[in-house]
Amino acid sequence: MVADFTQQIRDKAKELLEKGTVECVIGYETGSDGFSARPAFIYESAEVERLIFDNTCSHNLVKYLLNKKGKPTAVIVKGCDSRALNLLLSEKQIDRDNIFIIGVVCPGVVEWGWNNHSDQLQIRCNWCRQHNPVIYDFLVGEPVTEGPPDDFADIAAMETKSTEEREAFWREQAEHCVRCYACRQACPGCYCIDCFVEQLDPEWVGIRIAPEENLMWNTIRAFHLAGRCISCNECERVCPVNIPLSLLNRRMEREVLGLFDYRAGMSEDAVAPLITFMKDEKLGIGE
Amino acid sequence: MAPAESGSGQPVTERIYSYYPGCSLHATAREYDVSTRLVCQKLGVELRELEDWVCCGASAAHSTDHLLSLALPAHTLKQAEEKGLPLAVPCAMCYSRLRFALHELQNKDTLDLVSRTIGKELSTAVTVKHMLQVLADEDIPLPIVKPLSGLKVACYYGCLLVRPPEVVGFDDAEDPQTMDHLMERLGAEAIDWGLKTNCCGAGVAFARLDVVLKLSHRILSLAQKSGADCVAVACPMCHANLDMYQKDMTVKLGWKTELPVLYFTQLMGLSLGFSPKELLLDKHITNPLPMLREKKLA
Amino acid sequence: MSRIGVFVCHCGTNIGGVVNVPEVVEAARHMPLVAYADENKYTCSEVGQASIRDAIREQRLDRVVIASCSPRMHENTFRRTVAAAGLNPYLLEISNIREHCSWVHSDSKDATAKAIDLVSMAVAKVARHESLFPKQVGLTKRALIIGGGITGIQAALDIASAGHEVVLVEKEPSIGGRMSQLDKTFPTLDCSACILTPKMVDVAQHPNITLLTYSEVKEVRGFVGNFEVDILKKAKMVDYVKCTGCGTCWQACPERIPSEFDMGLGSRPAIYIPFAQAVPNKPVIDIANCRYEKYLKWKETEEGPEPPQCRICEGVCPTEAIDRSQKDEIITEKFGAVVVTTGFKTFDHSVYGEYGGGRYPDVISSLELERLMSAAGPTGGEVLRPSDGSHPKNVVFIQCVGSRDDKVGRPYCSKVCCMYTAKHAIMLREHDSEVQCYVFYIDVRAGGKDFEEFARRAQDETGALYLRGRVSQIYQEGKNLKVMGEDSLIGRPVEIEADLVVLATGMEPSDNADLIAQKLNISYNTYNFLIEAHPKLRPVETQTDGIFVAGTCVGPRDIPDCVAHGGAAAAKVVALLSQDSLTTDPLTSIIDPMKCVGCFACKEVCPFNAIEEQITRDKRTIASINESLCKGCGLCIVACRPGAINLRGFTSQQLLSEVLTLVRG
Amino acid sequence: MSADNGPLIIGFLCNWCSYAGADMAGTSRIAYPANIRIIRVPCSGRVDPLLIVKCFEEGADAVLVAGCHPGDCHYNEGNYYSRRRFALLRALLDFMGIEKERFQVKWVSASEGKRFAKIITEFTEDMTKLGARKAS
Repeated sequence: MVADFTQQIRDKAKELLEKGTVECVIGYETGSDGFSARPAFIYESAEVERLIFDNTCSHNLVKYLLNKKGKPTAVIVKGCDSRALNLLLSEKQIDRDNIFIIGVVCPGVVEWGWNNHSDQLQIRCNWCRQHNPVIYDFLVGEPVTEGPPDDFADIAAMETKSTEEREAFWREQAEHCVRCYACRQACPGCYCIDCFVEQLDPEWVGIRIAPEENLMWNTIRAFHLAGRCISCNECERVCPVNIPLSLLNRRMEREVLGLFDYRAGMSEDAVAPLITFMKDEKLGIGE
Repeated sequence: MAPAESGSGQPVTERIYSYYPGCSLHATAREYDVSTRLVCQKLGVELRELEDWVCCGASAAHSTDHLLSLALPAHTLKQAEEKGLPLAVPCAMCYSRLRFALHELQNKDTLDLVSRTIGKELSTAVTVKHMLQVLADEDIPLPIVKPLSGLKVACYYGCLLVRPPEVVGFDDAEDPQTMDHLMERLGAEAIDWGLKTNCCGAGVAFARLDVVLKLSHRILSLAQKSGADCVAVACPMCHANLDMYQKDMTVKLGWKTELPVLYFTQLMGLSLGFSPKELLLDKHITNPLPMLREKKLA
Repeated sequence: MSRIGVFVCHCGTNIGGVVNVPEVVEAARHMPLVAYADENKYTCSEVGQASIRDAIREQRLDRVVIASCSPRMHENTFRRTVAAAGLNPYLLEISNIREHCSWVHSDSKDATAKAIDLVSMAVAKVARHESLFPKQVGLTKRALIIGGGITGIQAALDIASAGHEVVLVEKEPSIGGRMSQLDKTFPTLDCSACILTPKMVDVAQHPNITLLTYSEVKEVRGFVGNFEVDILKKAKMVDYVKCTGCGTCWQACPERIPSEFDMGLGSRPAIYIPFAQAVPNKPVIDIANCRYEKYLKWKETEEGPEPPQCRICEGVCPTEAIDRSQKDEIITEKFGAVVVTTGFKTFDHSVYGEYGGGRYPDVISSLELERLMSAAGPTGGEVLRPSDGSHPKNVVFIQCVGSRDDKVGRPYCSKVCCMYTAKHAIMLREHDSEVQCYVFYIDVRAGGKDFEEFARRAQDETGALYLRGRVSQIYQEGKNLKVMGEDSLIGRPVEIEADLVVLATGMEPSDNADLIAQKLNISYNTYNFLIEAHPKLRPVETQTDGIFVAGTCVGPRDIPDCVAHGGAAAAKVVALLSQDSLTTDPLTSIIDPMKCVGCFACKEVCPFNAIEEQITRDKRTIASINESLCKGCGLCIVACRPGAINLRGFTSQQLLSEVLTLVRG
Repeated sequence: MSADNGPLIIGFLCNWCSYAGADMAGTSRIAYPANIRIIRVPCSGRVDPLLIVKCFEEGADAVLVAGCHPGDCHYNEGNYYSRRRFALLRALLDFMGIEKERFQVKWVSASEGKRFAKIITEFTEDMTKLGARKAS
């Protein structure tokens, strides 16, 4: 079936490039390790045979659209990736008219290591409720029925710990953090020209790599994604020191869902919860 | 509630209630009890009288001991809760006391205290309905045998059924329509009048009969001036005051006529085909039978 | 390098009695960038201010911290002080060591330590202050007045007489408002129409006033001095150039509709003027009720029975002024200032079930009584009962209906009811000497010139019986009403047989007052009364510059107060429009175009529409601030993840340095 | 200083309501503990969550944000936004091991001097009981 996905993608990419609908198709190809997918940028119809789709196609390619402003581009998106598209559309970072969206009904993506990949699905697929793309021009695969709502068991488990334990847990994580910012680089929601962490005036985060500063970085990044994170979990995947960033993002996701009944990236004209309000809402603040 | 068997010829028995008649209906207001049971049976409303109900505490308890005024209804409410059925209450005073208790038991501390007092864990999940609410349900078809056409009824609700509105949650406290609509469905004419929810004097009769006479006389006079043939009530106390003292009113206040006072269930019973005898219409002090005969209803 | 001067005030003993001022001064001398520190007995005195000016010059200070009372008290005073010494007035920071320190703490040691902290925070903040310069913008010297009641009329006349153009927008076919519905006015018993109509005519004839009746404000854009307003002119179906107001049409029209002006007690035709003295004295066609318009509507679908065609008005009009081709039209006009005078309506008493909930025809509101008393009213000035047209003899008045009553959500006093009821009692007696009035009241509030005397007159001369207490119930008994109440002064229930009951219904804002407020970006309270900028000191201004409010849309008030209020608003408008340019507050947001990513989260949250789109030279669409609209709230800054926006006077750097000064000590 | 004199509480007060409310506590001479350090901001909506996190990162024991009551904002809507932001921030801080109690958001009007003093008194007492933060 997945082989069929690959063929459909190649055919569509070929058609788009030949007709001149787009200048570039952003998709996946087999990486130099020979088994895992990596992003591919196809400019010539002759090159479309490089494109593949299988369960190692993990990257959220929407991120690359930020470098394609003003250029007609096609992009291949899974369910979670497609939510990132809506996010960027609603935040006016990309122009719908310039983008051709090839949506793929996601079969789930697997973990891989340095020299092989397992059959083990990535954790994001456990809680994923968006295998079907929410926005596309061309759909590959038959839409599937999504599972029951997420129970956020991982968050609940974390919350059974005492405040001290949680404090210690995150301090420990912060000690590992090397501030490589891979999380930010992979995240489709992080596109600031000048990220707060690198600003010197005001110096929100000290330049030293110390646990307090690292914690500040991770806390504020989570807050900047509150109501915007589309749960692709690329940040956690790319973290070289395995900080469980999904816990932070999903804690916010659960709160946003509970308080505002809102999931980020579900439509291109949605208004994010922190830039709107309802007069009579009760949020347990100031009451 | 089990769905009705179709085609079994049995009346629809979806409507099952726990029944709390209260003291009056076992004594002075037996005609209310009897007519209620007859009407319910006819309409397929099943009443299951609670086995161990106690006095609601009306008049006495809440003016002497607050906790007692909650514990007494709580005992009855607990039984209804155990049965898992909504509770139907024909007496307006009982209804008032039960609703008051439910209202106050919303407070967690009060609930704990009362639970300890009656020795049982209470919840406030019970639905308490007045019999008028139960029977005025427009989804219940009325198999009318004898329409009450030509009968002008002054529907009198009294105060306890409708006040305080935030506690009893029954219709509009100033101009309720529940009984009026019911009477019109029975073919009677419900007159528009202004004392539907005024006080009849209630239990003050024991201490200050003059007050009760004055208040009840005002109600009867306006009903009569407004053209009513009779007054329909939903409360044993209202009934007693309005029915019993008409002679005294004649002596003390110059009340020149007689105005029958009937339970709304008796009027329902009449139109559903029961005889005045079955409905104990001969039990009233102010005899309604001459009027009913004149209207060809008895 | 900055040279900061710190001046610590003793404020007599207010500060010095608790805080060890010399210790604070000594500590300040050692704070970073502080070149000079001193103390004053009273900094705000001329001596104190002079010492600051001298120190700035002598010590070559370029920034100043004054540790004294709340900045809400003297910030502007001290800005002038430093400006007088040649510094930019915004290079000043006030440290609040009185209200927030010496007045709330008694332990000298704690208070001194806290004062030192507060001063060091201010020093850290002032070091990052920049010179700021207010900007000048031009303005349109025209005023818009929304609502043509007595308040709006007064404001329009005053502004126009000062030489500025005025557009007066009124949603009804005539100006005049509620006052035109009244019969007489208290306490002088002047005929309302006699004193109002000359003013209405003045409005119509004033060369500087453009009157737009049957019109509504749809949208407002812009800012003080430069508003752009869309006004909907509803189709009148009558050509006002041709129409002479002869009245032939409205006399000929066969349709009868309950008259809004007569509170439904009389009727009017479908082509109508609301009342005889209407301005303009030309009719409009009520499209919803006109027979021919109904026919045209039917013609579109041909559903239901065919209504009659009529067009009588067209036939009788001697000047062929009926123009059915008119359509609703939206015009856009520019203004420098807006005055909102949308007035009030009376409380709907049908929520009072105990007063019959609107069921009894002879329970009427006081405004209905006004119409019954008016010689131009539906009964020609004879007070007749609505039920049977008889003359009422026993009349019961009930005060505070929809006023001072939490139960119906109207806890406020409507202010005018006590007086108009006294007027009614007096007038009824004049109409018919056999009338006996009873007034159930809570208090008689007669605060005003000649008011108390007038209220006494109602009681003493006309024999009106004032009963202190509320009415519990009214019910119909035969032809009359039984009123059951309480006289709380003698502590007994009272029953009165009444022929007529008049409810003193309170004031509430006109329908859609909240919507107008939203369009203008001004605040309103839970009852939809508009909120003034300051209840005492800025009673006709709002939080939005250039928008003024006056009359009963702000709160209940009587006619003289409304006239004064309208005049006050006019004075403010005239002062504004007499300037040739406007100075803007420099404490606004600024955007760093290099950091802006163009997500426009700022635009979503800005309550003042101050964020605009701008295209950079490298073709990026980014946000920019319209500084004339920006109020400096700082909402955009927090919405801006990349930190591209900052707020002058409260920059992120400044707030951060205050925090760091505190936590790092 | 926080070590000897009890908890350090940093308060961000909106200029129009809460700062004026604190002024009112002063004018009415209603005493409260000296642990609070007030930073004036135009609106509670100006308070960047970055500042709050920074306070905690740098070792403050507690943070208070106070603004106008909902519906009374000088800028009409500012506190509605801050209400949402801080609802999320509070959840996040708690999740990361900073007790919910340490971060309070309160609505204080210009006339509520008494209420302001009460809030500070209770907040200080609570923070004294909770003890200094273990961090840093």
